[in-house]
Amino acid sequence: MDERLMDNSELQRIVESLLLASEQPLTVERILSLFEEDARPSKADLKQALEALRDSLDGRAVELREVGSGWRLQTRQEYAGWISKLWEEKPPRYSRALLETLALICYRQPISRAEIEDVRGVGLSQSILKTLLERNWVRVVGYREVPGRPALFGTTKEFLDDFNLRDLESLPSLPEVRDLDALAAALEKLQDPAAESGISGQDEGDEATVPDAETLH
Amino acid sequence: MDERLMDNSELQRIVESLLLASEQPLTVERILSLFEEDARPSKADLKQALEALRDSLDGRAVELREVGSGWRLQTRQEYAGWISKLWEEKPPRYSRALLETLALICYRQPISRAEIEDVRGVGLSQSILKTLLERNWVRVVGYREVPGRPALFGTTKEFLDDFNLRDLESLPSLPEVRDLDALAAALEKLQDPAAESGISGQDEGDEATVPDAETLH
Amino acid sequence: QTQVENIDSAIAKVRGEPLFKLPEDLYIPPDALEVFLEAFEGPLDLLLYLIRKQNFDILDIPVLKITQQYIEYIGLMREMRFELAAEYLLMAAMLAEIKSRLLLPRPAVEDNEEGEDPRAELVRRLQQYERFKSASENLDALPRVGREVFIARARPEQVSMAVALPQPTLRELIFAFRDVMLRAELFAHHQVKREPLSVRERMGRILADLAGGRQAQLLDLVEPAEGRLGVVVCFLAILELAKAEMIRVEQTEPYAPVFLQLVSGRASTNGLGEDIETAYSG
Repeated sequence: MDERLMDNSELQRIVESLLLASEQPLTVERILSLFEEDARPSKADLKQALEALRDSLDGRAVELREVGSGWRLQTRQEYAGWISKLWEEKPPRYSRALLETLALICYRQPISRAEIEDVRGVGLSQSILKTLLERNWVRVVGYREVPGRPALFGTTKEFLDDFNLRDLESLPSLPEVRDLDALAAALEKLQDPAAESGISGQDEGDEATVPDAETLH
Repeated sequence: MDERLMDNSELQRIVESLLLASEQPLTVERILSLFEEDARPSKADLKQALEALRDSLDGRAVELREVGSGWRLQTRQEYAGWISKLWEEKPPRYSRALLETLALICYRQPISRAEIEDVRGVGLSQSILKTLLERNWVRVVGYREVPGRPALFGTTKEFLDDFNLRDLESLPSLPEVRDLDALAAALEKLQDPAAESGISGQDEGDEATVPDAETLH
Repeated sequence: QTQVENIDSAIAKVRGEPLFKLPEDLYIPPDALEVFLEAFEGPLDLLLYLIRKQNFDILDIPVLKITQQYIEYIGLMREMRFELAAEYLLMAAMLAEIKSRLLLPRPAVEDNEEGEDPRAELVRRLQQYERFKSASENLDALPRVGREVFIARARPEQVSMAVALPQPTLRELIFAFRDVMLRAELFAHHQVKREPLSVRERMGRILADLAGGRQAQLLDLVEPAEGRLGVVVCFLAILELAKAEMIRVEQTEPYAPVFLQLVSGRASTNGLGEDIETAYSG
């Protein structure tokens, strides 16, 4: 990495790589913050690089757009149809950040945004919470009475349904999650509905077919 | 969406948008499957579009690359330093034990655990295999038909993807045995105990009598 | 940049001189021995290191000296009461055998020797090991996704068709949880006991019951149908909520009904919640 002031076409390429690698839009300030102070381009330089990048994308499938939370490279709307065909068969996956957030809300509910950020060690983007709330997997279950009255999140009935869980209790316990062997066994059991039916404890005959049911607890 | 056969630059843009929107690399077959039969370009057309796309990315921050499970667009290596500044988390560093195990699986597949242990001269910890399996770099490709039916390990497409490789052939070749001649000469010497002045084990300053030490390196 | 070089510097710090000098007089400062040992992947690795680093001279592998050094290392480790892996001792035995063969007069008829010459076997193993050791370094040097190479991503602003929403599997979810906990090193923390998730679920339900400023009596929240365990879970959930300052638990006088409500702006008087809070934080 060159620490001297770089020429504008190099700056343009750096910005392009950042925008394509980032899952979220980037603000001008964020981009500038990545540069060492003595090599930091001016705001005007960066704006110019962004403009040059936008122009250079003429005739390509991507375009540079400024949205609410910053600059974003997105595919042009006329190709959305192709992309939806792609996603139809194989829906896109949620980001790691979203999954971790959901998992923390699930295991640590009721939990505030600050607590999630604390455990994950990074800021939590508003869009992740929004997706989880919209999906109706997560809801606000209360507020903590500290300055700012932060909302506390918990999971919903719909979350249990969509993940095919009877209740939160049937999730692997913390010690099981820690121990890989135990986790594998617990997941195995969760995926096997026959094992589930043994839990009701009504019929001994059922339990006999699940010999290791006890060893899992 | 235009259902007629499109010209090649349009095909190139469609491919670009698909690659950018896809989570995984896309194979030629997968891309072709997204077209209605009567509007489907030929394989040759698609290959040509991919080539044109690759050429058009000259001098940009991204490149088109074929890896184990298909084609993908990725940022060029020289921008890695900038991009990693975006995330606080550093990419994981793997232990030598894990990398040596991976190298053995990679170059000697299918290989059993005992064979790995034999070459490395130490037992293989369960956690290393688990990490490799969890990371999906390695999988069980079969079992050896000997008592105990030991599992045989091989690498996956995901391993190729993650290591930026198209196939196993593009791996760096396995280093040759080093100093074959030197070792042979040393062995020769060993046949004659008198040549080994260190027998008594007391001789300091012996090293000084080896004048050609430097020339060998 | 290799680990061995890192060790060089680690030990140099202790002793104030480069490590490659150390094997010559075999002195390793006791506090550096552990660092030194951890750097090796096993006996082959240690042996290879001794051969490669000691004299910088491969032509003159002084098997006798190396053997002595190796065995003295082993001795040192045992003196220091390090738990020795069996592999190190096995190697020591192998070296001792080679050494004894060298020292003993050669048998007149060598052809009748049974089995492989242990020296040749050792050299073969060292060579093999070294090949894969450098192969692993080459592998590590390849550009890796997430380290040197990043996937370029862009999406359309909106997708017109009804696209199936992503549905992660439970497995993915739990592994994400595992990763984040491992990363935050929370598993090591004392709070990782067998924490009943039913309590956490119940906490959410109680909060919902108390939403909108409703007050409830302790007994209102207990569902008899849930049995004794259900009562315990409910009570634990209330304690947790009070501890986390999410609800206030009030009792005006001894034996009076216990009221619960969401914590609001006003200061709590005689709040049981505060007592619990101090009890927990103490």
